[in-house]
Amino acid sequence: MKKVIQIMSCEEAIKSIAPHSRVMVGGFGLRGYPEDLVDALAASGIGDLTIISNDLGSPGIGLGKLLTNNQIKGLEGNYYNWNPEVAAAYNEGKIKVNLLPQGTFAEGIRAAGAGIPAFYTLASVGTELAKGKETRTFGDKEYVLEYALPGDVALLKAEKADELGNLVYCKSARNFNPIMAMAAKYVIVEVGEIVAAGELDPECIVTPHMFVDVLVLKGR
Amino acid sequence: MKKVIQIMSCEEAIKSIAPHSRVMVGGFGLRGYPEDLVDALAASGIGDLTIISNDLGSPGIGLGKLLTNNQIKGLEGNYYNWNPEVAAAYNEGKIKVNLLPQGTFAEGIRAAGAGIPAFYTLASVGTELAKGKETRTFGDKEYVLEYALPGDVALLKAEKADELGNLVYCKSARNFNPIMAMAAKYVIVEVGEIVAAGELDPECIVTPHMFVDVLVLKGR
Amino acid sequence: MEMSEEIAKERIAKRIAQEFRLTTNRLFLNLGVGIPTMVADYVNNANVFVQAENGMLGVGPLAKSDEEDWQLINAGRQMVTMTKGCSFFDSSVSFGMIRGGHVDATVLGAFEVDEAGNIANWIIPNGKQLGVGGAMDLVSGANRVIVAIQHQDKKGKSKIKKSCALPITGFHEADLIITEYAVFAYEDGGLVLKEIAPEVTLEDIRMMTEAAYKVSATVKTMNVA
Amino acid sequence: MEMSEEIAKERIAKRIAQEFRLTTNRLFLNLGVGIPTMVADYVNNANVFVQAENGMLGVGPLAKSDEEDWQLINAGRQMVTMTKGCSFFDSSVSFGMIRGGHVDATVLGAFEVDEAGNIANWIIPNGKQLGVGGAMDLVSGANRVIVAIQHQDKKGKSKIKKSCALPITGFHEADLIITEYAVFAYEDGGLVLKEIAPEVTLEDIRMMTEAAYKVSATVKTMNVA
Repeated sequence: MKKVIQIMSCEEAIKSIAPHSRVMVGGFGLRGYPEDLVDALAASGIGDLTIISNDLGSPGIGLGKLLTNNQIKGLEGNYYNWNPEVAAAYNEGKIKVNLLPQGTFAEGIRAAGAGIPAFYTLASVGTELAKGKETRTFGDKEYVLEYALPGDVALLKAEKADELGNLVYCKSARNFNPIMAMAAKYVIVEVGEIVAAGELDPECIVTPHMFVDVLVLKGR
Repeated sequence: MKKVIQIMSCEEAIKSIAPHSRVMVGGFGLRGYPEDLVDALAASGIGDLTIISNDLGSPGIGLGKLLTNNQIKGLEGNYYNWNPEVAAAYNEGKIKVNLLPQGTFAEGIRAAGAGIPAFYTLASVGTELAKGKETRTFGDKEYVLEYALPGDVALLKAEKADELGNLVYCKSARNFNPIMAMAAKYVIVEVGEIVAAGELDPECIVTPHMFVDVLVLKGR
Repeated sequence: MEMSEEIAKERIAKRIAQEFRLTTNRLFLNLGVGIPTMVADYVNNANVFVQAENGMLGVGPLAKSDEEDWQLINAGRQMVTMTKGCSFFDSSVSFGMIRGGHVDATVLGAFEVDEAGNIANWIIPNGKQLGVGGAMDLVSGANRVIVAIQHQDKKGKSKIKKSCALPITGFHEADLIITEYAVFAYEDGGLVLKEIAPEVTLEDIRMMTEAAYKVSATVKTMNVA
Repeated sequence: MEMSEEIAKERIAKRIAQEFRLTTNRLFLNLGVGIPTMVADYVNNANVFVQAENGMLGVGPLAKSDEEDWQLINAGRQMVTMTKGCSFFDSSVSFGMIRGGHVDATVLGAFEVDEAGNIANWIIPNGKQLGVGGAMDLVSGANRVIVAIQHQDKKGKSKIKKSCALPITGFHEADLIITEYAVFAYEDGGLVLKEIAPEVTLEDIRMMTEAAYKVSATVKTMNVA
């Protein structure tokens, strides 16, 4: 059971993150990521984190701060070329990296949220990213078995929430946020605005409040 | 490639359905199913169909008409207790039935649309519905392997479309329609209204027009 | 023991509602057809949010005749109402909620349950039924499974069996069994009698129950108000 | 052969655009970073709908300075505009489109391609890169894969190889390879030269191409306008 939705400061919300947690962070290329929450996490110094996110921002910007601060033990994600410090830290053996094709990464997150432990996909078959992975033929094609990617905590960004915790997003800032809301046990969302229950169109709510624990207001 | 969206009569649209086709039909309990299209399909007499739908309406109502007309070779779906003629026809050996848990049925349709050939689920493990199915243990639980459920044609119901073919739905009439739009090769949608492109909020479009071939206006 | 079916069902629904009435946490609840749907009428707690597997979170009370909306039904095809903050989604998202463990509790009717916590509620193999609905997904996916069941069938035979004879919906899935006369919890691999109705004795329950069970050291009188 | 990189890239983008310019069907197109993004500028066909894997269908031209919207980017992090009828969705839906075969064509840059249709475009193992993006999903999922690539590297070595040396993104996935000097199709298990630029001869192409290929009986002059 989730508590009734709680509205907190970033600092308060971040206290739910223990060292060694698997932390999912929404966003793609510095858009749609929870800027204030990430800053608070960086300021907290909480370490040994596994960060599950598409990318790791840029050097010293966004999630990049966590690497600069040595708070990261491992990464599960898709694209770190926007932050060359990731390859450097990986080469030095400072961090582990589970690199996945973007679609496999997205589907693994959705699978975790939807109770699917594993699924098959064509992407990466035969490549270095499929090394050591199980494959299986369906029809005339070979597929690779991929697993659900669950999180302990998710730090997300949405445009607007209602008091219950229902969420809507803005344009391409939606990206991984809705599926991460389903995949993590405890979900903290940074929003621009909180409106009364009933003000969001029930047909247009993207993330039902079933998937949300805490709201923080951006800029507070 | 899909043709530019076509607006047709039901009779014209139904011509794309060949005998022996796998026809997906949206709806749940006579809500959110394409009434005019189903009537046109019943009137056409096209036979040997495999109908992929949650249920089969009621005797002589909605999809029930197709059974009364002997147009059905097989069913893939979830719940036929609302139409006792289904059990009767099955017992007489007139039709084949692939009965699936509702969540497995929904996920199989989504998987077909999303290029996932197979996935694992807890539902039905150890039961009669899992007889002969492959199982596998992940963690400490046993799961059953289930397969994608693709369609040749989908007959769907939406509340409103724009000229491009983007769709929005109404309340619990949404049900299986959005995932069937992804899972069938050719998608025909009965809508109440067609508006100009740009009139639907891009944040609220549920089915992008990538998944839609033909629109028919209900009541025409 | 004589009790009309109507009164029995109402009592079961009311007792189940007590499981949810006082929660100060949000509780996401899926209700099956029959007695379970009646539970919603007695919950009266704004923290309880009803999910319908046909694609809705925040299902309100059954629609009165002037509120009926053809396109707004629950999974039992009853016309329902919306609550503030309700949302709609497709069937794959709905079962993602269920399979993914986001639904806190499901209340289901059953033909039989047994002392292993097995539930039989999807089919009586009499050739007249062919349907499973969301029951298998719900019993395996929901965090807590509450079985709403009359204690005995019309011939007076126990529906709480040593071992289900009918096809099973889910194995070891029942967490709580609530009848008009008793409340059993499934604990440490077996049934434990937790409550009995005011008008019956422990011996009465023993007589009307086929399954083996332990009697809780703190067995209480069931609140049937 | 002397051609500035800028002119070469523009020529490649323009030639690729010809593949889409006349379609009277709707064509759903995903464009990679670099030359592929430039393709959109030359298509001018309202039937072509650009999909961005970060969750948008109906991507418009790059935003001018007064149109810039921080929350509206393509997968290359460029600020873009919306077209009428565009829509937004999450990353799992976006890759459902791609993996599910709903994207008609993808245009991708590459480090190398080879005569088996293999594409190497995700990593140069120099220790400075660690990222794959959507390339593996796109080459395996899109119905038609068009590789936009300069014919030779800066040292004059062919980028159309006998066999890729760099890590492969997808095996046998290239359908069309378009350089500033030539168009190759992958047909019947091998490369076929279909077009050559006006200023080069078949012998020039032979000299600058490492991969084996057949020359089409109907080889044409590439339209470079």
